[in-house]
Parts: sequence; C-alpha cells; structure tokens
Amino acid sequence: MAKNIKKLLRAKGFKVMMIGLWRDNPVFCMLLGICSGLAVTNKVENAIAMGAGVTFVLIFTALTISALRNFIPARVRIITYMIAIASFVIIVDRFLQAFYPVIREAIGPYVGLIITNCIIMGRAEAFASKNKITHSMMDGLGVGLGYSYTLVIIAIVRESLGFGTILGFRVMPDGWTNWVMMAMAPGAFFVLSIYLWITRTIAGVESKE
Amino acid sequence: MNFLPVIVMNGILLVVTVLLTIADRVLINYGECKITVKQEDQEKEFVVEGGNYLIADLTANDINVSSSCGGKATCGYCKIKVLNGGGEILPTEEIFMSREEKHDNMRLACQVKVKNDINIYIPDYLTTIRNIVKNRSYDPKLRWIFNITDLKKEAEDDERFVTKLDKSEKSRVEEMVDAYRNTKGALIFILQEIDRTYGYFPENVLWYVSQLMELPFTHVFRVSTFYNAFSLKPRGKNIIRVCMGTSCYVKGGNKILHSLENKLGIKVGETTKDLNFSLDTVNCIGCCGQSPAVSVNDDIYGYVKISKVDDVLKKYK
Amino acid sequence: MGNLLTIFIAAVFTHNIALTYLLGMCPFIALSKSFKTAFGMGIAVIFVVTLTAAINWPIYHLILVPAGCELIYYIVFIIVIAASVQLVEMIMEKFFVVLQASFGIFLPLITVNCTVLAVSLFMVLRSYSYLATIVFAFGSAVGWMLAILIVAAINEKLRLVSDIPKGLRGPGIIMIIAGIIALAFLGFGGMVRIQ
Amino acid sequence: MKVLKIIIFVVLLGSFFTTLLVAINHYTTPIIQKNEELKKKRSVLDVFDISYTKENLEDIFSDNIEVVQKENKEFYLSLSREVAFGIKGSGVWGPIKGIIAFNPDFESIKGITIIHQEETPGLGGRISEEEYLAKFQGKKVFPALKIVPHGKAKAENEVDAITGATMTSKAFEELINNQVGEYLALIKEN
Repeated sequence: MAKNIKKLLRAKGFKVMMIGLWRDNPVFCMLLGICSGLAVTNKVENAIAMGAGVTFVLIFTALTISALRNFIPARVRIITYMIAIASFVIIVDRFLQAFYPVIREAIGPYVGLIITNCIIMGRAEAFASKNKITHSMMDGLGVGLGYSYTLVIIAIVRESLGFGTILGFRVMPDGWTNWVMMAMAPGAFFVLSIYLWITRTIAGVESKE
Repeated sequence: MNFLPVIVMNGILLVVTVLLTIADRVLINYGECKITVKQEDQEKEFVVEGGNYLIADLTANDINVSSSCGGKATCGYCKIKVLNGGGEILPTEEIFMSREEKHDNMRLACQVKVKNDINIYIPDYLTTIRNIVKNRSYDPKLRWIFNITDLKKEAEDDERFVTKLDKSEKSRVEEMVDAYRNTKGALIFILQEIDRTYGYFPENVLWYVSQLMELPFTHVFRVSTFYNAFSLKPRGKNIIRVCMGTSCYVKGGNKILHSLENKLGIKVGETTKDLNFSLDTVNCIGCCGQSPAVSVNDDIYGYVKISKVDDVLKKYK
Repeated sequence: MGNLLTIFIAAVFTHNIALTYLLGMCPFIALSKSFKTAFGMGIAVIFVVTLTAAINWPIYHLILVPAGCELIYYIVFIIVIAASVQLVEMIMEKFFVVLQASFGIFLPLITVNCTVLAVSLFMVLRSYSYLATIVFAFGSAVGWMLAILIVAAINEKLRLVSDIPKGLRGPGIIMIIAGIIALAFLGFGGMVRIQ
Repeated sequence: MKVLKIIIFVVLLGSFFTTLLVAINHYTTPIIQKNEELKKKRSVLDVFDISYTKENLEDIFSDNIEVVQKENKEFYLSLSREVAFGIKGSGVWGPIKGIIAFNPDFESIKGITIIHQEETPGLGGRISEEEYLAKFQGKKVFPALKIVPHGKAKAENEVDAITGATMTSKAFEELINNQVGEYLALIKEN
C-alpha cells in the first residue's frame, strides 16, 4: 500500500504536473481547478484544507459514479453527478465546521464552491463514468494530490511573503515587512502566473531532451 | 433525526426531472440521427436519439474521445473532423482551432449537437495521442507510467506508418535528413527536399522524418501545414502559380485564374485527375513589370492573356 | 434605493467577483483570448446569474427555511442552476434561433461556472432581500463581464505586438494581466461599504 | 416507461444521499453548536481579561459572567459590574464583528476584541491585533470617540489611527459610536 502511494505520488502528482501538464498533453490541465483554488491559497493551512477537501470529494465522487456507471440514465447524467458531488461537499463542509471551525471561517463559501470545481466534474465525466471502481478512486486520489500540491506550493510563496510565516511559524527575518499584496487577490494571480511560467519552461526544456 | 430534508429533496428532484422530461418531449425532438465515424483503420455507424452533444453519443458507443473538462469547451482536446452535418463552427471552439484546422472543418466534439445525420472522421495523428489515453484508462500497468517518452515510443511502435515505406524509400529519406542534420532550422530544408522529391508530403514520410529527427509528429505536421507552398496531398507534375500580387491583380490576374480553372476543370489548390497540373496562387513572383504573370514550375510567363493560356498549357501536356 | 445602488456598485467594482473573489476563472482563462467571445460569454453569464439567483431566492426562503432544510441548500441550488440552464437552452433553441446562435451556445458552459453558484451562496450568506439579491446578482455578473472584457481586450492587442516569453504565453500572461487589473480595482476599495 | 425508470433512479439517488446527509448533520450539529458557543465565551472572557484554560473555560465563564437578555440584545456582566456586548458594522472589505467591554462607569472602555474582520491584511487588518486594541483601554466614548492621525491622540476620547489604514479606522470609529450609545442607555436602566 505504502509502495503504491509512493509510486502514485511520483508518477501522477509530479510527472504529470511537470511534464504532461504543461505540454500539449490531453490528461488534465490544472487550469481547470483554479476557480476555488486561488482564493484560498493565502495561507498554507487553508490550502491544505482545500486540497484535502477536493481530494476527498474527488475520491468519493469517483466511487459513486463508477459504481453507478451502468445505471445512470443519460438524460439525468449531469444532475446525478451534481447530487453526488454536492452531497460530498456538504459532508466536507460539516466536517470542517465541526472540527476545524477556524479554517472553515477563513475559507467560508469557497468550500461550497468545490461543487463547481471543474476538476471534479471533468474526472467524473472523463474517467469515472467509464472505469472500474478501484481505478477511478486511484485516479481521484492522484488528481487530488496533484491539485493539493499546486495549491500548497502557491500558498507557501504567498504566506511567507504576505505574512512572513508558514503554517503560522515565522520564517522571515525580523526586519521583514509583510508584502501585503501577496495576501490579496492580485498576489494570487501573480504567483500563479510565475508558477506557470516556471513549470512551463521546465516542461519545455524536458521535451527537447 | 429530522427526515424532512429527504422529502423536500425528492420533491424538488421530481419537479426538476418532470420539467426536463416534458421539455425534452415538447421542445427537443430531432428524431433518430445516424452517426458515421471514420477512423484510419475502421468505420463505424450507429443510430442515436438526436439532441445530445456528439461527445456523449461517441462515448456511449465506445469511441474514446479525450476530454479533461467534461464537455465545457475549456480544454480543447476533443477535436474531430466533421465531414458533413453538425452546422457551423461556434465561437466557443474557434479559439482552440488554428486556421488550418478551421479550414478542415475540425470541431470540438463537446460543442457539436447532433440534430441530423452526421459524418465524422477522427484523424490518426489525433488517435495516436488518444491511444495512450485509452491505455491509460484501461490498462492498469500502463496507467501510472505515462509521460512524453511513452508518447514517442508509442509513435515508434506504431509500425503502421513506417512499414508502408519500402527500404529504398527509407534510405532516400534518411539521406535527406542526414544531409541537413546539423544545420540550423534543418526541418524546413528537409521538408523542401521532400517536396522536391515527391511533390507533396506523404504522411508516412513525415512520420519517418519525425522519428529520425526525434521531433514530435505534431511539430513536423505543424511546420508542414504552415507554408502555402507545401501540400499534404499529391500534386501534379506541373504546378501552375498565378500571381495575385497587386499589379498582377489589377491587370486581370484573377481573370486568368478563372480561365485556367475552367480549362483544367479544377479549383485553386486542386490537382487534375491525371496528375499533370496543380493550380495555385502566389502573392508575388517578382515580375510586376510583366504583369499579369503566371509561373509554371520554374518558367515564368509575362503579359499573359486569356487567349494565350491554351498555348502555355500545351507546352506541358 | 441608495442601499441597492451600494450593493450594485460593490458588486461591480469593490467586490468584483472575478478580481476580488477570484471566481469564474476557468472560462475566464479559456475565453479571454478574443473580445468577441468574451462579450458573448459575458452576456450569457449576466442572464444566467440573474435568472438563477431569482429562482434560488424563493426556493431557499419559501421552501427550505420554513421546512428546516438549510442543510441541503448546496444540492438544491446546483440542481436548480443545472436544470434552469438546460431549460433555457432548450427554449432558446426552439423559439429564438438567432439568440441561440449568438449567445445561447455559451449557456451549457456556464452550468458549472463558479460565479453562478457563488452568487447564490453569497445571497444566503449576506441574507439579502429579494430585490437586493437580484441587484447583487446582476451587478456581480456585470462585474465579471467587465473584468473579462478588459482582460480580453488587452490580451488581444498584446498578442499582436509583444514578444512574450514562451512559458508565459496563454494562461500565464492572462493571469498577469488579470493581476494588474485586480491591483487597479483595489483602488475602488472603500468607495462603498457592504454589510 | 423510460421516464418512470429515470424518476425512480433520481428518487432513489436523492433519498440515499439526503439520508446520508441527515445522518451526518445529526452527528455534527451538537459539535458545531458547541464550537460556536465556546467561541463566544472565549471572546467574552478575553475582553474582560479573565484568564482561562481550554479545560476550565465553561466553569470560569459561568462563575464570572452573568448573561442578561434585554430587548433581544445580549449583555455580559462581570462580577465587578463591568459590562460587555457585541458590536458589528461594515469595514472597508466586509463586515467587522467584535465585543466591547466597559468599566462600571459605563463610559470608559475596558477592552475590545475583534471576532471577525476582512480588512487588508497588514494594514486595516491590524485592528484585530491586541497591541492596537490596547490603545482603546480607558478611553471615553462620550461625547464621541475620535480616531485621530497616528501620534496625535491627547484627549480622553481620542485614539491613534492605524497608519496607512484611514478608511478602516474611520469605519471602526463610526461602528463604535453608532452602537454603544444605544446599548449603554439600555443597560444603565438596570
């Protein structure tokens, strides 16, 4: 099991992110999930909570859709997906409210917006509706981890520059003046675009090998 | 426990389903539509109920079209070629299409609504990428080791293209590639060489070049479809190019073109059935002083008149 | 009246749904390559957001709250959104063919656009009245359209004249443009206050 | 028949998921309510500067604080007749919610805690920092509290503003002045 996860992390979460993702590659483009992802990356803990929530919803939606894939009537396909996704999102929401109220308050309505996170619909439609349950769940886990990864990387940059801390621990020297813009909306755009720039350039280099 | 939500939920679901079903019956009724799918190695035909998006019907009939956004015209991966039916290209798709693709009537399967019989073609260079997606979906061993080198390997393993070339042809292509291997911008020289040898780009030769050059096929394909002078279709022995530059145009270049079209029975960009002539336009051949000008292969004819067209053609028959 | 105006201005400028809340980003990136497409999408978003908020408000306040079913409002909202978009699309296809060609085609793309659901969620969160909800929904959508139009217009010109580093082309540069515009929109901060 | 099949499917699916949710809701609701209550109690104790630990929070609260309901408004009275109540209003980016406590003279501020704010982090956001809120201690809210440019606070009813956050300071000043009068009048009757 541990070996499997290791393999998965190495192959899916990273290689696809770094190599597959930034080329003309038809697996999945990370740009699909940024809607609710960008807004919560101002603190690492929020990013982790969001990533975990999305991963949870991805896995269980995959489970549901995959199990029902032979029974879903074509006319109500999308509605079925939405019922499943929204239910799991509500579970995540209640769970956060009960056990992590501080994080829940910080990311507030964005938890609900996991429903419209394109990655989940995309995976349900493109993968889970055609594949075995175990494969679909593994796929959900892989994609979810890949997504969480990116959020955390962006959040680390934004939190350390914007608040001088990472996960609440001070990392910047004492003289550091917080770069307020990083914690606000424009910072999210800038950090993501630089992240894209770097990863795409790396991917470009690798493709020439 | 309060079970009211269950009742309310089902009530709302019922209303929604009934509304949609009624709307379905009353508003959308296209009847049955026939979808014909052509791929390089197979042809498939099936009848579906109209009103759905093409991608849904294809998936339902076991034809894998890759998509990562779930049919929202966001990823642009579900490209197919529509031969007839399907209507005009939508603005939502245009941004994903190159000029060449638009011209070829490429569409996104998630944006084409099936309203009548439709006839599509899924080109092989798209399925090669797709095979991996397919493998990725079905073969548990291949699933997690997917990356670019696999893509290349897949193309190499795909002997279909390369085996079509016999040995002498292979060595001819190898020679051409070797001659330019260390030159900057080698690909374009090699392509020019191929154009001179074959008169067009046979698909299997391009595949072989991409292998020899260790370039993705898509890259070779991109370059070879960019220039007007190159063609993917077989070309005539003699290529007629009518100048459409400003001065030639003013002096009646397009009348010359029309008369050539009539005489040869082909349109611009096409080739006569006997493979003797291909007809093209060109934007300037540097003979503005002798306009209107027409070039056939490397010969240039100035002051062309409609009455003289026949004389010119005769020389090459 | 003054209150409604405040809500409208807040939704368009100070609390712009795309640039402050970072919502509706997927179509934002995909469609901000051409002004024309962005315009069509913007109109469709305005229509759908206003319509669904107008339907969701009574469902929430007249059915869910009296029945004590606030728990399931996420599901109900998203289903209402999906169903109404589908219905509108069908109606349009049947009766308004011209409209369908110009902006109806964007409708199915909007079903899972975060903007639509977000507006319905915010309306609950801020406990707006019916009128305020509609103004807020309309304003948010106008704000979204404004943002995408600005970015699309800049991007369209930028692509013609500038030599953008390879890795930054496409989504990268759009994010930077959006970031700069978001920075500019921060200047509206404090213009109006919302509860 | 096809329609019937669809309807049965949808109803089964809907029932399954809603039942699941109802169960989850049943399990989490008490925890969530407790969380909210604890949060409120914590802020009330904070504003009176009464120390507590996680374990004895509830005991200390019930020993030290008396909750008074009046005209739908909630007041918290400490043993030494200090009074606290919630205030809320709009800041620059969103609502500001807090609790303000007054000394027994019902005029000078004992302390303020901010429960919720969405101001610019590092600028307006500093209103929730203890160092800044400490500046309000002992200040009088009558005739009106004034937040003046940094370093200029002299009189009993003047407090320094946050440098670089004029809008937030203004909003905060308004928020306090708008609400305390009414509340204090109400509690004075007691």
